[in-house]
Amino acid sequence: MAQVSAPRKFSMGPYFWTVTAVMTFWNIASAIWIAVTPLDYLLPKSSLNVTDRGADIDFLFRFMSIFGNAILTYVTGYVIYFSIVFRRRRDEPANTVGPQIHDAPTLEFWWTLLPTLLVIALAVMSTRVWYLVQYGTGAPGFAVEVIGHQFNYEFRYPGLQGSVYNEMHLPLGRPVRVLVSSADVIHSFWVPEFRLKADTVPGLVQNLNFTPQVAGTYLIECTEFCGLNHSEMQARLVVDPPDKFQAWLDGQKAKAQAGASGSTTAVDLAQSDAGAGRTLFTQKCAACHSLGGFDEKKVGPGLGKVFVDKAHAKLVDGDDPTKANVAHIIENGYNGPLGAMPSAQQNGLSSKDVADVTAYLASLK
Amino acid sequence: MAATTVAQPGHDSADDVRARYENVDHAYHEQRENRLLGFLLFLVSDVILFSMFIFAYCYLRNSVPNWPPIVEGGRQLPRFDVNFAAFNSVVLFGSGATMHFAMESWKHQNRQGFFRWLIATIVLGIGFLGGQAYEYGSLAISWAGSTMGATFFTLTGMHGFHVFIGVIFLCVLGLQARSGVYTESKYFGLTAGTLYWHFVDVIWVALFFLFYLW
Amino acid sequence: MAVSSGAIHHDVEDHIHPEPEGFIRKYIFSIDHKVIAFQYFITGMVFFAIAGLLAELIRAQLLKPEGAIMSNAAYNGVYSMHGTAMVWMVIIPLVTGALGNFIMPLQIGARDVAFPWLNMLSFWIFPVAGAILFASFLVGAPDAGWTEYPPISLQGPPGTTLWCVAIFLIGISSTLTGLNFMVTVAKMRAPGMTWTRMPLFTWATFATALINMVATVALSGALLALFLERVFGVPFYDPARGGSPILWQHMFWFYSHPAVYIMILPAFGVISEVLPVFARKPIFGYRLIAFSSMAIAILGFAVWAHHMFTSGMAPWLQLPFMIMTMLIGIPTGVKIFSWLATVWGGRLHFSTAMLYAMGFLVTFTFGGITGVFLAAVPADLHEHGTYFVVAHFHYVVGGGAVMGFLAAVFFWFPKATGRLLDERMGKLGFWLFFIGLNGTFFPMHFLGLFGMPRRYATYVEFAKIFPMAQFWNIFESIMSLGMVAATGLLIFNVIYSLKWGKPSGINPWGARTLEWTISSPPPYYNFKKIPTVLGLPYNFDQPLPYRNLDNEQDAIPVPMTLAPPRTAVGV
Amino acid sequence: MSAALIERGLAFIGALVVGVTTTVQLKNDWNSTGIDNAVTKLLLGLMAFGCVLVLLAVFGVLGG
Repeated sequence: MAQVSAPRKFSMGPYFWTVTAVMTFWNIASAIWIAVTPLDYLLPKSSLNVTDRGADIDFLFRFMSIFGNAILTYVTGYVIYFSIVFRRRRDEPANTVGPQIHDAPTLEFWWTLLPTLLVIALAVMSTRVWYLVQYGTGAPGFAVEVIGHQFNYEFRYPGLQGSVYNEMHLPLGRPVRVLVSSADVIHSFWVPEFRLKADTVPGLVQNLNFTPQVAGTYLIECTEFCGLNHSEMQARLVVDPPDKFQAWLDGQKAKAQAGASGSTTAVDLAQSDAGAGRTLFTQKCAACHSLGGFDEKKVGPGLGKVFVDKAHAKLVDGDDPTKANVAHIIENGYNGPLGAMPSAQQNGLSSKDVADVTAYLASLK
Repeated sequence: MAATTVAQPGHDSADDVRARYENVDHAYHEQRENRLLGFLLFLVSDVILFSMFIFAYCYLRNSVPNWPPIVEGGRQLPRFDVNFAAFNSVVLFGSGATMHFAMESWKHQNRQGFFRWLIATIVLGIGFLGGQAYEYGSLAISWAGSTMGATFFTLTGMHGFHVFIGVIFLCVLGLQARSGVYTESKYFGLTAGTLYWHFVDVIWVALFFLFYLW
Repeated sequence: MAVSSGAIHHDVEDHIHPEPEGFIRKYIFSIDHKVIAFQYFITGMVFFAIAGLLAELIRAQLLKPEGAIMSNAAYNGVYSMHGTAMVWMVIIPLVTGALGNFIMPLQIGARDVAFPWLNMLSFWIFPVAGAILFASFLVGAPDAGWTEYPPISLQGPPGTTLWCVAIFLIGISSTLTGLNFMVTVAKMRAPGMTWTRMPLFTWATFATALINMVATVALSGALLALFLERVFGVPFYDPARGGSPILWQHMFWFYSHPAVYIMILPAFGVISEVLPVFARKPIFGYRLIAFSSMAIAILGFAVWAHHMFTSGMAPWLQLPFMIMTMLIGIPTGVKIFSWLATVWGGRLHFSTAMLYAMGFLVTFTFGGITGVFLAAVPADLHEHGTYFVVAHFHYVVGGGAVMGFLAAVFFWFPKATGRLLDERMGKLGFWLFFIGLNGTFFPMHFLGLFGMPRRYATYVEFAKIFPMAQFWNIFESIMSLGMVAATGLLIFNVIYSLKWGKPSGINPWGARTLEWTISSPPPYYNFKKIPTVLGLPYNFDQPLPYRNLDNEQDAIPVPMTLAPPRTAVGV
Repeated sequence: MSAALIERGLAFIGALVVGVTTTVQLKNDWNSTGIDNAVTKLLLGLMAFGCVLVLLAVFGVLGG
């Protein structure tokens, strides 16, 4: 029967506190360094605060890096330290055993509590940023639509008939609300310098709220596999000063008018088919509009009672809910505090379709 | 412990071992415990399979403004006919009751009653399948036509398949019982069959509510 | 100590099945859990080699921003197959099928699993599924990644359908294995082995089996629907026909997030067995580790949607998933600290298994930390779908599951074969693997954060905004060869040691769990007499807590002295 | 007399019979032990609930 040398007393190990102190000093030093120096070594253009939300997200990265670095340092440091000081020496017999310690409740309590507090703090901060990204800072954002295609991006601007491709322009210093959706498969809209991303999902509209703070040209990339040329699906994003942006937008409008002259014929509300309208509604409108009351919002308000809603006697543009006015909104789109709705042309609705959808909505009583 | 009573493995023939195995009753009960737990876990996993598709059904149903959905051409699909489904459900539930009686009579050594009730169960089960077939035939919607058709035919089809397997299961059990596989004290197969059949009935309760009543 | 049994009481006259005669019954269609474990091991390693080769093709392609060796189409197929094969054909079968099958029944003092025939069936499904999966190369491999998001996977090449079939089959195999193991652990423990006396690897296997049995069926449902939609045009996921792509993501991740715990929990179990043995010190906080395994297994079902923060899920849904995800980090952290405390003050024997265990502590901790980075919704808005994610899960799976698996191979190989693996080759292999792993995946974090999306066959535009891109990709590709070398060395080591390895005897490491009390390799029936368990197997200064053992042996086993280490590194 | 009415009638009678018998059986088995009996009781209970659903459907409280 093998003898076992009596288990030795637990020793923390030579220089344990020195080693711990060194690691702690290193952690504090690097924490300060991470906190004060720009994160440009970790995130692109971090020191410029390209967008306000981006700056918030960079702050989260700072927080997580500080504590992540600390935890990693302690674990790695102790692994190396233990490996060196506690390895079995050559002169030690094989049957030496370590101290027979089974647990240390205080220790376990603290190393359960501290991480818990950390993640709670992180969760709280994340929630705030998440809310701002989802719902904006209150001021109605300038709404721009992004539509993913295999394999390029389409951009739509309020009041602009027709679309812009492959180059997105945003006004500097103005709250923006980017509405992201897709025409075919799932793509993604990612601007690394903005730290913001949303998948473009067909039949679904997501939004990102932020304010561009630095003029310049940035890269838009697709990060959700979308087919053969997924890796060639990029676009440019240009942030212009307001006047320059307005000039660009007017230029685009002029081009669109030249292109689409005479295409918009008057809507004949007399000949309309509510049944066809219902189909059109599910295909073209249901992604953003429910058939419930005004407040049952998806992206836009619910349209079930648009003609008969006492609570909202006026349409979103302030007109009376007559068929003509509703048709007018469907035809020309809408841009305001409630968001942006593309025009009939952008939605691929003929003037007959507009009449049908109007008739369908009118039939919901 | 009396470790010496162990026959040295390898030194005894397969027959000895098998004989010893079959004569030791606790060995059977141990087996039964394992099989019972295993079978129940199998039923659990089956429940999860169904609940995934039920989840899909609820998800798809709530992701469109109105249900039954509107298909190309603006036609809104009809609701399913409750009356016949209610009747057919009762047929299936009835088969559950008869199966329970079959098991009860077996437990009380009433073999004749067992077979009578078992046959009743099988007949009702086949009747339910017939009803399903009739309903499939009379439906206006198609499997691939809409999410409604997709979820309905997939779920009820899966369930029908389970009923079909169950019917075969019960037939096999009947034949085994006739050829004396099961005794008054050892009838795990019958227990499993009963559990399976009840399980199939209960799945139908959920489907009946989701598709016909909701 | 009183013998209170949580399990069925095995009497001494309990039956012993006779060993089957004939090659086929013995080695091909064997119902012996040990043989089946070997079959899993060999098949899994073959698929590991293939999937690793695919990984090297990926690395080769990325040597140049415009793509070095193949077309986009080929590249898409390659990375999709790499991911799929590594997850379903390599890691999961190896850690559950191979490790679980071999170790768990021995550790609980059982003669086999509860349903040996079922066990054989679940193994034989596995090579078939693998063959079907790789056959998809012949008809056009699936190209939408291992996640196969619709609608793109609905347009995917024919191989995508084969992909569905293969994964559906392997899913059935996993479910049966999980069911089998749950019953085995619940019902077949040796007398006296209460739940709180179970070795930690068995705890981990039980938790894994639970996930396997519950979650895998969910995947089967999702796959069935995808299959029906691809083959019969039944609308589930296609938005143009009323379906929802998000539905797939929910159903898929409801399985595939727990799946990462299927991969990592057995590794946790291995580490919890290896560290105390080579530190000659009890596992620290046994109950905490055991229960945190179960906590992870259960919480794991409530975090899946953290893969979908950018997918357009209802915003209010994102918060609970973020919080649950952060909370699940806590039991994991507790485990890591407990393992550190286990080696603290011990007497560390640096065998190869121990090296892998210590390496695991570092790499897995790092993977866990980046996991928290991904859990915070706003940060995830930046990281999602980039190489940061790739780096994260390769640290967790490569630096966690695979390192744990390799530790297990070096630890239990002597028990399985009666011979030790060569320690020098093993240690060299460890350093190759460890350095290769970090060199390959560490830079990926930065590439991702600076804007390199995953699943890109080319990264020309990215290279323009981040000039170092090509340098780091070349660096990674070179480093990845380290892991290739390590794998090759391991395979050679296994073959070499089978013939020329040092005989190990019953208990080379002085370990104390039940499998080390029977001869190596174990006899067909494992235990002549079912032993009685009196306590935990982790008190190294006390006599073994067993009665009625088959073999006369030291009451206090000691490690057979390996060549005394010159350095902690041990090479 | 329409088919619908016949179906409703049969469903009504059947649901009553099955529901009552199931409930009675449930009551008889109530004290039985063992995991299989426990599960059986659960399933019987749910079946009785199914019969209630059928009755509600027959009287048009649910569905239609």
